[in-house]
Amino acid sequence: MSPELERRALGAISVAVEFESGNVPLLLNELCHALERLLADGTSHALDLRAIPLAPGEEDRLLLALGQGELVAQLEADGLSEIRECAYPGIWCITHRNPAGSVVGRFIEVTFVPALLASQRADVALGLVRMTRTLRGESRAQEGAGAAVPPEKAHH
Amino acid sequence: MNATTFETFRTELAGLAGRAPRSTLTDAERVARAKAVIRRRVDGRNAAYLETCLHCGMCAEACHFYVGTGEAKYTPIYKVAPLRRVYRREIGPMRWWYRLVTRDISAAELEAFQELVFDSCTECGRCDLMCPMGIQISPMIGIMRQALTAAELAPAEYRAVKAEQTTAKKDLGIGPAEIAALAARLTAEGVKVPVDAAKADIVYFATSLDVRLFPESVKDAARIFNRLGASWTLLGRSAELLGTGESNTEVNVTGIVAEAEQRGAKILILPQCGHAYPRMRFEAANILARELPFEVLTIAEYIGRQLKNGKLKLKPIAGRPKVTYHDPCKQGRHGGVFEEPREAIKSLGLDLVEMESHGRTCYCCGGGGGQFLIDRAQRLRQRTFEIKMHEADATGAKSLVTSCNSCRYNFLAGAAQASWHTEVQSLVELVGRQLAD
Amino acid sequence: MDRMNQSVAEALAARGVSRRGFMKFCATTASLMALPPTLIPTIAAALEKAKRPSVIWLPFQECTGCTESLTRSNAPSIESLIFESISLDYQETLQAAAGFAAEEARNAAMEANWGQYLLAIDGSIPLGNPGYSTIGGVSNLDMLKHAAEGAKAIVAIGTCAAFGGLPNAHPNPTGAVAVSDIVKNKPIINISGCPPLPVAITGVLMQFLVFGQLPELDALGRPKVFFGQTIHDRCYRRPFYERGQFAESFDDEGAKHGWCLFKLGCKGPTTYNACATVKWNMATSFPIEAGHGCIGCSQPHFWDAGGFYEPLSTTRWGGWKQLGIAAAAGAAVGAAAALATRAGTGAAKKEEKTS
Amino acid sequence: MSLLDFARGPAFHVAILIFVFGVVWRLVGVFLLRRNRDLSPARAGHLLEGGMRAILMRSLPPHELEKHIVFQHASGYGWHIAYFAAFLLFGPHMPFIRQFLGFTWPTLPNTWCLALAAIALALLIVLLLRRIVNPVLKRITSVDDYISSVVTMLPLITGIAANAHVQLFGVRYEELLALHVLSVCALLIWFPFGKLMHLFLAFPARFQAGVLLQRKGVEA
Repeated sequence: MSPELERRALGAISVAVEFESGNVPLLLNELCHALERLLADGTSHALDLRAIPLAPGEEDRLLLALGQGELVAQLEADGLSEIRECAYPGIWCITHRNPAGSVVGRFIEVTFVPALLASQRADVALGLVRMTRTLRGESRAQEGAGAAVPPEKAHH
Repeated sequence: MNATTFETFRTELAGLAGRAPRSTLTDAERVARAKAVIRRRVDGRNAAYLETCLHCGMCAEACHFYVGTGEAKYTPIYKVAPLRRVYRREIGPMRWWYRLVTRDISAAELEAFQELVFDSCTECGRCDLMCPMGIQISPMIGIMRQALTAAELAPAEYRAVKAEQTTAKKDLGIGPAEIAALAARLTAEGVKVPVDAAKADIVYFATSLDVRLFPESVKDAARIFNRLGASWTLLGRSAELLGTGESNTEVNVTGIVAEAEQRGAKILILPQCGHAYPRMRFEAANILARELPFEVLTIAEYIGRQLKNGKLKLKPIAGRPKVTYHDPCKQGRHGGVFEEPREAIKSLGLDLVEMESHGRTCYCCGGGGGQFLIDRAQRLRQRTFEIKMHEADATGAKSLVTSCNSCRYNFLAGAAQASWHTEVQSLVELVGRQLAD
Repeated sequence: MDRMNQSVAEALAARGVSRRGFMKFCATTASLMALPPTLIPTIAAALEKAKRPSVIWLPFQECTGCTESLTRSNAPSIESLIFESISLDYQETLQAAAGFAAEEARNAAMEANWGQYLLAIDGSIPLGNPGYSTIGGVSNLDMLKHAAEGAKAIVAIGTCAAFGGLPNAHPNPTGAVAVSDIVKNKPIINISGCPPLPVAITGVLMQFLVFGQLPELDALGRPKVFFGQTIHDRCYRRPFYERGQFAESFDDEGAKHGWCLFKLGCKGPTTYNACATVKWNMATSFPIEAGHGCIGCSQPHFWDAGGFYEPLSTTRWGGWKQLGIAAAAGAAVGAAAALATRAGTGAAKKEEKTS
Repeated sequence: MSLLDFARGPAFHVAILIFVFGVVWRLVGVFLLRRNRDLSPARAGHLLEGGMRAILMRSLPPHELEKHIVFQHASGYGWHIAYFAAFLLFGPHMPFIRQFLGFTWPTLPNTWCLALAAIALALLIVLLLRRIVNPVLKRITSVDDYISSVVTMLPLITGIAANAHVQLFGVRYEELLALHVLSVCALLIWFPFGKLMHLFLAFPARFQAGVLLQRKGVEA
C-alpha cells in the first residue's frame, strides 16, 4: 500500500472528533495581512505549514477555506509537486511530494508569481545549449529534452 | 462625694508609690519566680492560643491604649512576648527547638514589660473579641502581671497596696474598722446596714473605693436589700482584698468564700466593682478547685433580676432624660452582665441612647484592672478617657450611667482634667433613690 | 568522477535534476530543519558549494531501531540522502559489504577522510566487560576511541548513544554509558529518542552539510531545532490542558473526545522533542495523536523516571502506613513533651503548697 | 537522577514524613497539656454550640470591631481563598491529590487558576511589604513570619512560572516543575515549626474561646 493510500485509509476511519488548535483563523488573518502588504509594496510572504502546530483535520480545513483558484501547475522533479493558486489570487499553495508520492513539504506563498513557476536562468541556459545543438543537428541523443523528466537516472 | 474627699484620695494615690517596700530580689530570683508563675498558669488552652497567633496585629485596633496613642508597643499580643518565650522554651512541645533558636528572658526585659502589662493594659478583654484566631489575650496578660508581681516587678503603687494588704490587712486605708464605722453611720442615718451577721442569705461587700469615695452606693444597696426584706449582711472586709494587682488573690478568695459559707449564704453579691466580679463569679471555684455552694451576682445583676421578677418596683424619673450606659469591662465583656443594668435603666424611665461601642465592644474607662493606681500612667488614662468622652458626647446624653465605682472614679478624674460636664451616675444609687413604695 | 569532491548541486545536476528540482530540494530541506521559508535562498546558495561529507556509522549496544527509524525517513528519502548529500561509507545494516570487506571499507574511508568525517554512533558502550559487545573482535570502547580520534564531530544517535538509554537502565548489567561519557575532546551532538525522529537525524546531517557547522545545542547537547520545545508546547491537545479537560482513563469520554492525557501519565511537558510537529510514519501521527501519552523517550533516564502511567504531578509519599508511623512517632514525642511539662508543673505546685 | 526525579521522589517523601511527624508532635504536645476543668457555673448553656459558633463567627467578616481592620480582613480572605482555589481547583494537581485521597473533583481552566494564583501572590506580597513597614507588625514580627511568608509564596511563584511556561532566568520547564515540587517540600518541612500551624490550630483555638465566652454569656 502506498503511503498516500495508507494516509487516506487512516483518514477514512471515522473518529467522531473535532480537534481545534485555534490556529486556522489566525493563519487566515495572517494571510489576509500578507495580501495587503503584497499590494502595498510588493512584499511577498511564505508559510511552512509543517512548522505550525495544527490539529488533525485543521490543515484540510485551512486549505478548504482558501479554496481553488484558476491556476494549477505541476512540476515533476524528484517527485511530483503542485503549485496551485487559491480562490484569493496572490495566495498560492505549494505541495511537494517525493518520488513515492508522500508529501514532503507544504508551503503557502503570498506573491504574484511563485519563484518555482518562472523558468530558471540555469535551466534556460542549459536548454539554450541543447536547443542550439539540436538545430545544428550535432546530436540526436537529446531528443525529447525540455520535459521535466530527466533523460537518465544517476544510479551508479 | 465632695470635692475634698476626691482630691484627698487623688493626692494619696499620687503618694502611693513612695510607700512601696524595697525589693531585694536578685535578677536570677526574679526570673525564676516569674517563670514559676508562667509555668504553673499556662495550661493547654493558653498553649493553643500561643501556638496559633499569626502576628497579624489586628488586636492593636481593639486596644484603647493603641487606638488612643497610635504607639505600636501597645499592641496587645506584644505585651505577652516574654510569656510566650517562656512557653516556647519551657512548656511547649517544641521546646528543644526553641531553646536552640531563642534566648531566655531576663529581669531587665521583665522590668521593661512592666509598663506594657500594668500601665497600658486594663485587662479589658476587647482584644479577645477582635482576634480572628480567638486568642484570649487578656487572661495571659493577667498571667504576665502575676509573674511580674511574683518577681516584685509590679509598679510601686501595686507593691505598696500589696504590702498594706499583707501587713495592715487594709486596702487604701480601709479595713474592718472603717467598714464598721460606715455601717454604723449609715444605720444612724436611718438605713440599716448589718455587718458580719452570723447568718445571712445574702452576703454583700463594700470596696475601699465605696467606703472612701462613694458611701452612697453602699447606702443605696442597703436600701434595696432592706426594701426587699432580704436576709443580708455586709462583710467586714473590703472587696479589693480579692487582690489588687494580682496579689494575694488565692489567700483572699479562700478567706471570702469561707466567710460566706460560714454565714450560710445563698448569694454572694458583689458591689459596683470591676475586678471582684469575674474573680468571684468565674475564677474562685477554679482557685479552690471545688464548686461554690452559693450563687455569685453583681449588684446590677441582682437589681435587674428583682425588677424582672417584679419584686422590686421603681418610680420612673420625671422628664425621661437621655442617658447613656457604660458597660464595665469586668461585668460586661468578662461577665456577661448586659441585660440587667439596661432593665434597671428602663424601669427608671430613662431614655437610653447607646454609645457606638457598647455591650460586648464597650471601650474601657481607661483605668480598670487597678491601672488607675499608677500615677505615671495619667497620660494614657486620659487618652482612653477621651475616646469614651467622644463616644458619650455623640449620644447627646447629658448623663452617663455605670455600675462600677472604679469606672466612675476614672470618669470623674478624666472629666476633671478635660473639663467635661456630662454627669457620671451610679446605677445602684439611681435605683436606691427611686424605690417605689 | 570523484564523488567526495562533488557539491550537492553538482550531484543533483549529475542526476539530471533541474534547477526547479534543486529549489524544491532546498525548500523541503528548510522545512525539515524547521527554518523559515525566507532562508530558502540561503540554503540554496550554501548547497551550491557544499561538499558531501563522509559519514561513518558505528553500531554498539543497540537494537537497530534507530536505523529502522532513519530508513523510514522520507524527507529527504534515505536513498537521496545517501546519494546526494552524504557519503555513507560504513553502515553495517545498510551496506552490501560484510565481514572483513566491510571493516576494510571502513578503515579506508576513515583513513581517506581522517579528521574530516562525521562519526555517527547508535547504541551505548558497555564498560562492564569488553566482550559484551564487539565488532570484528574489537570492543566498542576501543573502536569508539579510535574512530573518535579522526572524527570532525560525533553524532550520538538515539537515547542509548546520547544518554545510555535502555542498557543503562537500572541495574545496568553491562555498565552501559553514553558516548559523551567516553569522548570528551570532540563536539558531540546528541539526537536522542527511542528511536529519534528520522528528520532529526537527517536534519542534523543536512545542517552540517549546508552550513558546515554543528547546529545550536541545548544543555543536553541536543540540536535546539528539534529539541528546543517540549512535546507539550507543540501538542495539538494543549488547549484541552489549558481548559482543564483531561482524559481520566484510556476509555472514558475524555479519551474519546481527545482530551489531554496529562493525568494518564503523559510526559509531554518535560520531554523535548519534535514529535508533535514533525510526527511519525510519514507525518501520519504521533503517540499522543494515537491516544497514548508521551513516555519521554528523548529524555535521559526516561526508563527509570517513574512509571509511564504515573502523572507528572504525582510524588513518592510512602503510603498511609508510613505516614501513620510518622504520625505515631510525632504523637509519642508530643505526648512525652506534654507529660514531662505536666509532671514539672505538678511538682512545682506541690512544692509551692508545702513551702 | 534529575532534579525533578529528586523532587518528586526522595525530597517529597522525606518532606511529607517530616510534615506529618511535626504536625502531630506539635498538636499532641499542645492538646495533652494540663487543662483545668472550669468549675464555676456557666452563665449560659450550649457550650459546644458556643464553641462551634465562635469558629464561624471569627471567620465571618461582619464584626463590630471591623472598622479598622477592613483591609487585613479582606486581604486575608482574598489570598487564602485564591491560594486554596488555585491549589485545589487546578486540574494537573488532581493526580497529586488522588494519590492521597483516591478521588478527585471538577477543576477550573488553567488560566483561572493562574489568575487566582497571581491574585494570591500579589496580596501576599502586599501583606509582606506591609509587615515590613507597619509599626505594629514590626513589633510583633519574628523570623517565623518571614520564613512562613516566603515558603507560602514560593509554590505560587514556581507554580505560576511553570504553568505559564515562563522561562525564568533560562530555567526550563522541568526544572521549574522540580522547583515547584521542592518549594512545596520546603513548605511542608517548615509547616510544623512555624505559624502555618494555624491551619490546624485556628479552629481549636476559636472553639476554646467560644466555649469560654459562652460560659460568660458573651457573644464570641
